[in-house]
Order: sequence, then structure tokens, then C-alpha cells
Amino acid sequence: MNISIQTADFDLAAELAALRTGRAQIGALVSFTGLVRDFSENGTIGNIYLEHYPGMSEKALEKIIIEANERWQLLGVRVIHRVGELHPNDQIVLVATASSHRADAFAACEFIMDYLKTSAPFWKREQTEQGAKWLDTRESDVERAKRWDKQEDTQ
Amino acid sequence: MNISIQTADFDLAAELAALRTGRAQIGALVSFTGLVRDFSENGTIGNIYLEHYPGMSEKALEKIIIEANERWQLLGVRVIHRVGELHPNDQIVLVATASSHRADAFAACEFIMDYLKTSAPFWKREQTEQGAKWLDTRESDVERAKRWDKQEDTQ
Amino acid sequence: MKIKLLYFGRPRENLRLSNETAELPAGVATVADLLALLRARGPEWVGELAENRVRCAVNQELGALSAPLHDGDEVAIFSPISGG
Amino acid sequence: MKIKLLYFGRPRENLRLSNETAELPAGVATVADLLALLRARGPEWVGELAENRVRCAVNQELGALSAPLHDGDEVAIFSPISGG
Repeated sequence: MNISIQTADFDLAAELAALRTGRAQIGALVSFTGLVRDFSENGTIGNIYLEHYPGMSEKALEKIIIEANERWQLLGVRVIHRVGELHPNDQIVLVATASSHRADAFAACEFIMDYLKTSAPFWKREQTEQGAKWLDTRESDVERAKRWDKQEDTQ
Repeated sequence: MNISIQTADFDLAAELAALRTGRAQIGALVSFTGLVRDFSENGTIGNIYLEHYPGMSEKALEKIIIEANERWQLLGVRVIHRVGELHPNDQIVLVATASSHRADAFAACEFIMDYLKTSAPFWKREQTEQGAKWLDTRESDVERAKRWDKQEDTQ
Repeated sequence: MKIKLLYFGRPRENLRLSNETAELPAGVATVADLLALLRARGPEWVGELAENRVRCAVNQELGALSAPLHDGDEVAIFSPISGG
Repeated sequence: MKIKLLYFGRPRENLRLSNETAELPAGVATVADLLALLRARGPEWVGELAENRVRCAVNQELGALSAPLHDGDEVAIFSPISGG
């Protein structure tokens, strides 16, 4: 299964190795790892808490991956999103894409992240010295996701 | 040192861990790994042989990384390029970028790969059942590198 | 009609409610109607479920507040999504 | 003038030569002039060093074949680059 939503940390190396091992049609492997930063516009971050909509979150990610596979020639995709309490420098999310060519792997990885940010049901609460705050969807993320509507392809 | 040219394989996990560990300003880590494919337009690949221009290759990569740092807000870059004889599924090249924001990490990683392909002095000889052939610069790589001239930024 | 209601993110936390089953009176035809009904529960609900502060999904698909409701639907109400 | 010449990729392999030092006669002012001089070495050189088949770097900077040469330069001649 190429989608996991879990409280446990993930082993980036093992995930990428699993994607590529023994599959020599793959010429390009792109990974995005999202990490908890120690600061935000609300101040210094003590921790974040992530929740999701079980059932819908898996479905939403699956839909994004299917769309990525329709748009680009991919040989493998892996998405892991953590939930629960996380601390600065912790890994939050992994999106890895494999393709024969790097243009496809790069575009698909970025596309999946942009759509995940705006259409997968996850919520983040940030704990800073100012208190706890549920974050809003970032306007810049909405803009980034919209780029993929306009263009027919990135090749 | 953030540039290595080596015959030895590299440990992607260790490299990415070194980039991010203990640096909680990093919110986004993007990696590109180039792998030897088992096919090309010349047929089934037995092995490839990579050579470089010692002295210039390091300098060319350094120049690309400096330019990436001028264009985007980066918190770390790592480039490894292998040389010598390699076989299908072997790792050839790693470009990893770290930033507070994913837009910068993605753009810089892709930029570095595109420029590496067209301006760093490495040469690849492919061994297939048709014989050995030194590859040409790909026209699509030249086009991809040119994209970065036109646009002021990708944000 | 009867629906399953789920809450996530800020409203789940502040209303201290994850899910409930609701029997909707006649005239409640859309998510927006449902929100109006829920806001009648008190000032805390008025604040949490203001239309500009919530998003929704019907049967696990993101939708507009104008989305129509049907018997047996699973309706989720939540703050703007912010994962990744 | 005297230059250091390096060969990489296809010409290095096919000409079986990695590097040499060359004393250039008067009139050899650019990389293109140098290539013409080298092609006079024989048919193998004509084939390998055809202008559309080679690229060059002068003092470790990629350049056009029209790049001027100076005493002490390090000139590299190679097939199109193809790393990554």
C-alpha cells in the first residue's frame, strides 16, 4: 500500500529503498519531507498536534495519487502523513515519486504536496508561547495548487 | 563540504539526516536521486561509465549552488556525483535542498539538477548490446535549463 | 432525514464534540441550513460555526456549504484544512 | 604561446589521449584555430574534432569555440556533457 497515515515516525531511507530496489526502469527518485519548524508567525513552536478524518484522508490522498499517475509517467509513489503530537525537527509528511525521467518525478512530487495541502483532510494545531491555535489553509498553498489547473502539463 | 565527486556509493539517508538534524528552522527537505536505468534509446544497458573534469567539475557545481542560494532561501544543499563504472539501479547523483518553505526547496533542487545536466563537466558512456556510446547533451535538458533564464522566480 | 455528523479541528476541540447523529427537521436541505440549525444551540456554536470559519465534506468529499443533504449522509464540519 | 590541453569523453577515448602541452604557432588565436591545427594531425582527428562534435572549456569555464587563447591557458576539448 502506498499511503500511510500513522503516529509513528517513518524511515525515509527504507521508504526510498523500497521504491527503487530492483526496479531499474527508474531513473529519477524525488522525495519531499515536511518537518516541524521551531517558529511560525505565532511565535516559537513548542509542539504541533495533527488530526485527520479517518477514511476520507486515505481516500483524498488516493485520489491525488491517481490524478498524478494520469498526468505523469510514474513508476512508484509513496505518501506518509503523521498525526498526533509532534515536535520541532520531527518529520510530518513524506511524498516520494519514482519515474524514468526527472521532469515527471519532480512535477508529480510537487503536485501531490500542493494538492495534499489544500484537499486532504488534515488539521494542525500549533502550540506557541501565545497559546494553541488551529492553523488556516495558507493562501500561498491555495495559489500553488491552482497553478496545476491552468497548465496542461509541465514538460 | 557540500559537494562530493566520488566513485563510492552514497547513503541517501545519512546525507538527508546530516542536512536536517538539529536544525529546526528547516520545514522542507527535497531530494533528487538519479539512478542508472536498464534501458535507453540505444538498447538494454549493461553498464555506464562516468568521467569528469577534476577541478572544473567541483567549481561548476559550486557555481550552481551559489546561484541557487542567490535565487532561493536555502538552509542547506548537498550534491554528490558518482564517477566510474556503474550498473542499472545504481545511484548516480544526489541533489538535496533544505529550506523553511517547500517552494524554495523544490525549485532549488530542480534548478541545480537542470544546470548540472547542462553545465557541469561530466560525461557518460553507455554500454549496450549495440556497443559503447558517449551520450550527447539531451535537447530536453537544454530546454529545461533555459526555463530558469526566462522567469525571475518560481514563487 | 437522519445524518451522521462529524467534527474536526477547531470546532471539534472547542465544541468538545467529535460526532453525533442528527434527525433533521423539514426545510434543512443543505449544509448551510444544517449550520444555521446548529448555531441555534448557543453562542459557542454561533462563533464556531460561522460560515466563513468552517468548511465541510459530504460523504467524504469536500463540498460547498450549498451542498444538498440526503438521508444517511455523512457530513463533516471542520476548520480550514492545514496538513502537510 | 604554450597551452595545456585536456581531452574528455569521446575524444579522450578515441584519440587515446588525456592531456598534452602544446606550443601554438602564430595565427592560432582561438579554440577554433586550435581545433583546425589539431585536425591536421590526421583523419582520426578530423572526425573526432569536427566543430559540431566538440565543446570546450578555457581555464575551466565553458566557452564558445571562438574563445580567444592566451599563453598558459588550460584548454579542455570534449564531447557534449552528459552527466547527472
